[in-house]
Amino acid sequence: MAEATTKELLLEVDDLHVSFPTKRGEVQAVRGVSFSLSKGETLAIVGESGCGKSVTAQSLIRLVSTPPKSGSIRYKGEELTTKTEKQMQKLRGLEMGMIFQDPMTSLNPVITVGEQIREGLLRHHKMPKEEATKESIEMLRLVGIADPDKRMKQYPHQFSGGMRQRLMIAMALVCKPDILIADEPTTALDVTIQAQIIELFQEIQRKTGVAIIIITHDLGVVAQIADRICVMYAGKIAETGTSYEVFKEHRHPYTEGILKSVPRMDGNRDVPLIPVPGTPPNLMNPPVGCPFYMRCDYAMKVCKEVAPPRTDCNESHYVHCWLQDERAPSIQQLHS
Amino acid sequence: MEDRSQKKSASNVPDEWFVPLPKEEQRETVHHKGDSYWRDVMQRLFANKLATTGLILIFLLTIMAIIGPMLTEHTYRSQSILNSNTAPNGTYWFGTDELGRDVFTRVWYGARVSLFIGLAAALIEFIIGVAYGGISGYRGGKIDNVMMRIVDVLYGLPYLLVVVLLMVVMGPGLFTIIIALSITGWIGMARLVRGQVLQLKNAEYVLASRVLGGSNNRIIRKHLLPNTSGPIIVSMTLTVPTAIFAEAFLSFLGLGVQAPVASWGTMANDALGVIQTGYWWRLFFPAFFISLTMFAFNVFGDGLRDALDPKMRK
Amino acid sequence: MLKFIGKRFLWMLVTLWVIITVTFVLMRFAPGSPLDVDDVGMSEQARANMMAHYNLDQPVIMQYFNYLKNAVTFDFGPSMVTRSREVSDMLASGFPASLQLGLVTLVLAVISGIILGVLAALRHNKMIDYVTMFIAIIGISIPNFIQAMLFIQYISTQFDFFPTAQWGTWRHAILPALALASGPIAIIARMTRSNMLEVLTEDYIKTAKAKGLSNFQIVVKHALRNALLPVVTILGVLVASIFTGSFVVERIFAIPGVGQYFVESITNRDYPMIMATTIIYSTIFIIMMFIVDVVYGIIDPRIQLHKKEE
Amino acid sequence: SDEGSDSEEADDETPDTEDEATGDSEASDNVIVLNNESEPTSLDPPIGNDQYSYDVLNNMGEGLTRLAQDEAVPEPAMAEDWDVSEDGLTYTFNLRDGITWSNGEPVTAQDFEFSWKRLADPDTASPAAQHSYWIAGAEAFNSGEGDEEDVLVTAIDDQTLEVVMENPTEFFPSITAMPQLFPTHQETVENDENWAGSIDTIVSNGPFKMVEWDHDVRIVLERNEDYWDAENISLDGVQYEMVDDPSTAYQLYEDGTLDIVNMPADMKETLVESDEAFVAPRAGIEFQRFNVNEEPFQNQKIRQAFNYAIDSQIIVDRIIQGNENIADGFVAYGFLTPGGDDFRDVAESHYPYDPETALQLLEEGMAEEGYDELPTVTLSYNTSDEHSIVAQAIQEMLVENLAVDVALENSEWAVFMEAQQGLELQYSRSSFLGGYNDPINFLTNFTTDNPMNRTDFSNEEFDALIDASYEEEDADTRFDLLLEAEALLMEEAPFVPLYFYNHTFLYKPEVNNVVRHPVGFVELKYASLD
Amino acid sequence: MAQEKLLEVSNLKKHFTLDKTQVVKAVDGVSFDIYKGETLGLVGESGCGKSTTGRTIINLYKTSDGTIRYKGNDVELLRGKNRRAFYRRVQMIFQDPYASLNPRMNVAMCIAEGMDIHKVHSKKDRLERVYQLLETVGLQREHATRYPHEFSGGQRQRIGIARALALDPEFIIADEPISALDVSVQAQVVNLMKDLQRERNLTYLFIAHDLAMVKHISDRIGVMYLGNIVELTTSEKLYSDPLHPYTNVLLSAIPVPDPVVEQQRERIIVEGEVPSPVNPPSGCVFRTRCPEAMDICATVKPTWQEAKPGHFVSCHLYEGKNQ
Ligand SMILES: Nc1ncnc2c1ncn2[C@@H]1O[C@H](COP(=O)(O)OP(=O)(O)OP(=O)(O)O)[C@@H](O)[C@H]1O
Ligand SMILES: Nc1ncnc2c1ncn2[C@@H]1O[C@H](COP(=O)(O)OP(=O)(O)OP(=O)(O)O)[C@@H](O)[C@H]1O
Ligand SMILES: [Mg+2]
Ligand SMILES: [Mg+2]
Repeated sequence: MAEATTKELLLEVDDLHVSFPTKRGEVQAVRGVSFSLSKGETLAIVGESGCGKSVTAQSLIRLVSTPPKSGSIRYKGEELTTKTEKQMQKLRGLEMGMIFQDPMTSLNPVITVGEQIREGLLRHHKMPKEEATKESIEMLRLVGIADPDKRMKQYPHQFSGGMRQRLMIAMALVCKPDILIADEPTTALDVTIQAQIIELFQEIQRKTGVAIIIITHDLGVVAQIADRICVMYAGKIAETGTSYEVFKEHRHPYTEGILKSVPRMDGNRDVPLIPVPGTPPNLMNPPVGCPFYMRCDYAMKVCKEVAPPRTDCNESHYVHCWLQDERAPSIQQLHS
Repeated sequence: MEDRSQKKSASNVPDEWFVPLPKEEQRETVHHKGDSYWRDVMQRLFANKLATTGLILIFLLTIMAIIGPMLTEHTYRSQSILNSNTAPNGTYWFGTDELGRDVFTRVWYGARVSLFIGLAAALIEFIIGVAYGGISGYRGGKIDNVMMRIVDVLYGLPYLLVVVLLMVVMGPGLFTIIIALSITGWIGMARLVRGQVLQLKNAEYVLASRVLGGSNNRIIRKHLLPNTSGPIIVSMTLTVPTAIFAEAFLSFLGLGVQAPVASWGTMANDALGVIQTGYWWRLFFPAFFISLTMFAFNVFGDGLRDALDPKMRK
Repeated sequence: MLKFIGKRFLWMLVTLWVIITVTFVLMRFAPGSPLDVDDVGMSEQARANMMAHYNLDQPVIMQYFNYLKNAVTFDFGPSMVTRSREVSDMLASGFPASLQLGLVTLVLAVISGIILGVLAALRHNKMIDYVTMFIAIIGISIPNFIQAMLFIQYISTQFDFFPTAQWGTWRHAILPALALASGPIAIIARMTRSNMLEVLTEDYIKTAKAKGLSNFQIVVKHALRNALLPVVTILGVLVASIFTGSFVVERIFAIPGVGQYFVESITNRDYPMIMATTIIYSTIFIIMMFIVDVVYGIIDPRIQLHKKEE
Repeated sequence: SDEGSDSEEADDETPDTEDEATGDSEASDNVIVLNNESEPTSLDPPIGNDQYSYDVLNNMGEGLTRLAQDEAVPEPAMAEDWDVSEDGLTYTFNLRDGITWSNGEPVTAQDFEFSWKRLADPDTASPAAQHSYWIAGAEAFNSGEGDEEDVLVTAIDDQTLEVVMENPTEFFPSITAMPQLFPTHQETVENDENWAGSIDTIVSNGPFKMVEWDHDVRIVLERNEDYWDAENISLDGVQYEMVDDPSTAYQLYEDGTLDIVNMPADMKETLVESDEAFVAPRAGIEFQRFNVNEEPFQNQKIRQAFNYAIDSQIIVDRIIQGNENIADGFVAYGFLTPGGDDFRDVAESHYPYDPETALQLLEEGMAEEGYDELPTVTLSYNTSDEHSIVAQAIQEMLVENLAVDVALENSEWAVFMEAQQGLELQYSRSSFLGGYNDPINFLTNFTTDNPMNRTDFSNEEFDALIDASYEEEDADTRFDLLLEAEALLMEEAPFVPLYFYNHTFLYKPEVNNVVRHPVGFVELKYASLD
Repeated sequence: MAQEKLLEVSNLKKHFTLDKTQVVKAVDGVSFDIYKGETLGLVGESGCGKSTTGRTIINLYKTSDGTIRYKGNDVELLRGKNRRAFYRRVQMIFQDPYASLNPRMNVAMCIAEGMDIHKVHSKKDRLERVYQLLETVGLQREHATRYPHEFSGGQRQRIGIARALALDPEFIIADEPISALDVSVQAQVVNLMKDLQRERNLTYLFIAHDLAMVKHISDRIGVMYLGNIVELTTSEKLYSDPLHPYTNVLLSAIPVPDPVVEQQRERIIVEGEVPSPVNPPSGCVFRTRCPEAMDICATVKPTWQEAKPGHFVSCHLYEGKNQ
């Protein structure tokens, strides 16, 4: 896993800011996110719901209605934020595939799913229709849809939630992109199909070296697939590290919080789960300091006043937390 | 950038800030008065300059319809036949017609009839058409079939004949015109709304409302129609000028306002000959004000459409 | 589906029957008679003879059954106005012109209406949006007969390319079609625009973009289809009126279409002709409505009128 | 039925030939192109009965006589000459030699007998049947009371036709010039009821014969070489276009497609003075009827007051603008007395515009009726731009001169007509177009039971004068009776005459000798093109 | 658990016709009861008919066969007042949070809709209640005036939850109510649901994929496969002693949030294609992929039987073993 970082860099995101102007003020959805992605690597982004994961992901292929306020996105060394729409069209689908979070509304209700899957192929690979159809059917089979040739002719509303999600996956994978951005690709899938899909991702990754950005809440999935993990909170990155580092050596109280909230298979049903208390800050008017301070057990005065700087634990692991400052009172190690 | 400056500031932060924060300081509470949906829409509407222009124009046209005829010493019917067909000048601001009547006065007098008809028609179309189409589409099946066949019958009947009969039964007058316009005026809207409702009625949010126990009436009103507002608004804005001309057509059958009372439609119709004679002002002014009205309603309608659509950013 | 068509067909017959029955009643209640076409001094006796000739002196119920019989066999006999010609011949000879004109109009209206509407939506609140609105306003607030007269006066007299009036070559069709189409163009453009604006904000448009589709593909394949439903609805109504001709425009351009029969039959109280035109118009209209319903299902597979609700 | 299918085929072919036809007509220079406005109602003489039909038929067919080129007097046509019996009741027409139908068969006296009886036959249901009533027994036959045999028109032999009149009808020869009394080819008519509806079956006997009939588009006639007077016809043919809209027609005239066109109403003001204008009196009148039994028009003085209060001259000058003569009586210009003068010039002139007299009469009338205030008056008219403007102008005149604010009410033709016939209209616009060349045509309108009366006007003295005129054998006396009748009618004033019609056409400069008499239909036999 | 039966589903079938020849047997004869105050979890392969079951129960689809009784009343026959009362007491959380929110209603209107329909709160309380609900599901008051498209996936899901809770229902059909939520919020929501259950004796039909969560919340769990319930028992027994081979497959596929464990993990990989509900396999529907399939499975449909006390299964392996 360590070698992943030395590999060819595909994508570099630097200090990305995205906001949505609304009537009552600006929703600062993404507030300075930086990360990078190499060929063949899998980056998982986890975090509180509403913390800006989807917005970050969609900004990468410039599909957010408002363009990034600042920051840069470099793909294979080229700046994406300044590219023309035409140039982006060449990239989308072919080089960067996207799986959207909401499968029902993201599928066109009036076009057969077969057509929706194969049109990417037709567009980018200019292959004959029959061939594209064949490949699409194959793709559907790979994502575990029964009777794929018949299903090709059906419409999205005739599919179950999980199946629609798989359609989205098939759609993104069919063009064999270099980067796959998967926004909660398995939330609606049962564990067997989920395992199958993850298997599929990994296999494709082995074959084509696709880099994957996966956004998910299922830490099990993260553990299974991710090389590195970004933990986001309120539009910012709280902690980044390899999968092992984040699960086992995390430094940020929020990371600890989410790991603790996962129910255990062997747990007692009568013991309540342990969520992170409180609610995330209002992104319209985010706190100047650490956004997590309100819910943090270890919050200090400084957390409220000043945003925590980045602290590098090693070259792959960094945290934004004042607890890393030497002046902070040393607290019990977060992870046992 | 920010990161680096923070890094710098990290060394600047006073040491005494590294103390645990008392719990109660952590919660910050923001209170927010939730405003109503309609206030929202209004705000968005008035933020749109063009739409506001439209609204102001409609207002001005209405005002002029009321006071316009009083601004000159001429009345809408006073003739000065020796001054017939004079071009616009100091006494006759918009010129005179073939009987030497003042076009300015007549245009504003006509505005009363035409604006009233236009608005009334749009309103009727809205009330009957939307309700009928909404019910038909939402209830579907047999009810839809029967309701639509009724519409087919109404549309299939020779309208002229219906109107002639209506004229005989009711006699001429504004009210008769309104009735005549109501017979079929709403049908286009009904079909439009029905189509949209058919498309939307199985949307998840409609199901969600059903699960909440929402009555059909409520579902149509609160869920289906708001999501059909685009076509509804467009259709209504187009109805206004259509009705203005329909009135002129009905006048032809003797249904309309009786001469010498003018309406924009009849003035334009009466002035057709000027295309050859060159007395342009007789056609131009009524046509111009019909267009202006249409413009006002359209920009207003567009603005309203945008304001009603929360996804429309601006 | 077949069953659906069959059922609709039966309904069509019922609808038609209701229409012609009501029309019959209307016809008989409407004052005036087909015999007063012109204010020629006709003797009482001549009038009575004509009544007898057209069976108008029979009991109304007999007339009604006669009328139904004619309707079923589509044999209306000669017109009561153009007395030496069969109604069916008159309509048959006028129909080609109206049909041609109607087709040109329809194509013109649909294509330019949709294109304008799409452009306006894509450039929402930009120049082209306003230009489209301007065109629409002109199209709607200047009625087609005024446009027609203006065309004759200012275009065909200026450009020899356009014949002044009358019918024959395809060039004869351009100006009348333009006059006829401008209203529908306006309606279609406005409707398309409004719906496109809505559809363009949908998530699946984002999906389509994410696939790297060109703007054209996105608009034509993904957006337009979803936006087209109201346009199709309107077209259903438009087609019927366009194909049965527009009285005024045909008249102004001296086009030998059927539009005149639809209007004059009524002002003349030409009973056989009223019946025939009513049947033709309502048949076309009913069929159009049926087609529209079928097209709904094609455009949006979630609309399944032919299936029982689930 | 064989023929029926033939005609269908022919119909199918018409669109193919359309383009060529257009080309043809432009190529041939010696064809006059005029606007017939509309498809003829029927080219079957007893059926057509309107201008659209008879303007065509008049040049395709021919009666026993034809109106002369210069004056509206009958000239021998199918008949070479005729004799009148002493009592003026029996006419014997001698047909020309060698007159033929367009199918080559000879035109015979039997054809006339057949046609005239057909005109009277109730089964024909001719709207023009009354034009047969001059013939003894025709009216009875038409009303189902008499038999066909009792209609006293008889073909003595192939070339001799004898007609017995109901009354001495001194103007009967000019009646026979009317298209209603044109002969028809018996066999053709008997074969196919709709023979006149298609070029394949139509048979004619006039100066021109039909070569093309594109329904609702045009009718093309060409010179009938077999016509007895063919050598005097200069035109190669006649083409009738059917362009309904007057301003379109005018544009077609401007661009050279049409040689003759009606002046569009809106442009008369300037066109009337142009070199191309053809303006001539037409036997017709625009007037307004009172319902003489409805308040307040039961009062003669009030009716007269209205007559004085309306300034027809200004209506003609500023609105109608076709140089029309204002109507100072009911009988139009164009009818000649036996002395050769115009009836109108001989007759009295009534009701000059005189607001003071008008007001005075109104007051007297109101006093007679005991009115403090005049009951509301509604002026009805059938919808048309011109009628509307005239009505509005009159409305203002009445306000100004009589302080009477009449209401206006327009309605569609059929509705209007039924109401007027049903005497439901208190005060309504009206018109009358003369059909044949005698003042009696106008004056009978107001006899007690005439369907054209529509005023409820009934005056025994007037009726007696009209009856007497019918029976009068002496032409001069008869005209005196008519003059007296008109004077009486005008005094009674069941209507307000406004103005007499004019023909107002534009003729291209190269058009010569297109004849339009005050009565009758366009005559192209004498026409030529430079 | 000898409690009042709240819901009885017997032999429920729901078939969708695609065209003349093809019928999707989305739900093909399932029977189960739900007792008052319990949580019945429903798990199963994606597309096996869980949502359809839920939607049919709440009468969004007409049944193709079978009956659904709520408190003894046939749900499909409810009319008028009873129907309204039913929808006041029974709520549904939709699987697709975005699609189930009217794009033209702001959040306050969405959440308050039920209250408006049943007129349970005055105008003023209504807004207060909305705020309260928003905070309950971890959103903020300020969100009340925003529109659905302005939210993240998880936030939308919470709006849906708040809407279902607004009427204080007694029975909630929760169709994957927490799938789009982050684990912390999941924990909050699940705790909330359990608290509510304890306080108000709520009943849930809980459809989900996260087996750990299902186990945590459910009293009993039903396992569905291709339109059928193949196993039904208490959550403890299901996890400690799964009977049906499909259940075993399912359990073995649960990922563990620990990269180290995941590295060495072995799973039962099921072979074969997922069969289609248009023409499901004969006999036992799972047999095409079952590691323990026998000959009989291809011909005879296994019966629904109580293999052990309170443990129902439909599998030939246990056929006749309970006697
Ligand atoms: N169009 C918009 N207008 C205003 N605010 C928006 C809009 N879209 C997103 N937001 C806000 O931006 C923030 C980030 O949203 P985003 O969708 O990226 O969250 P997320 O991390 O993907 O959450 P989840 O896991 O729930 O999907 C949220 O607080 C959301 O409310
Ligand atoms: N309207 C419909 N028309 C046709 N088939 C349908 C329809 N709705 C659902 N189906 C089919 O029914 C089956 C069951 O669907 P359902 O939505 O109940 O699955 P599910 O168990 O909820 O799956 P998931 O976990 O993926 O949401 C699927 O095969 C689906 O394709
Ligand atoms: Mg998201
Ligand atoms: Mg589901």
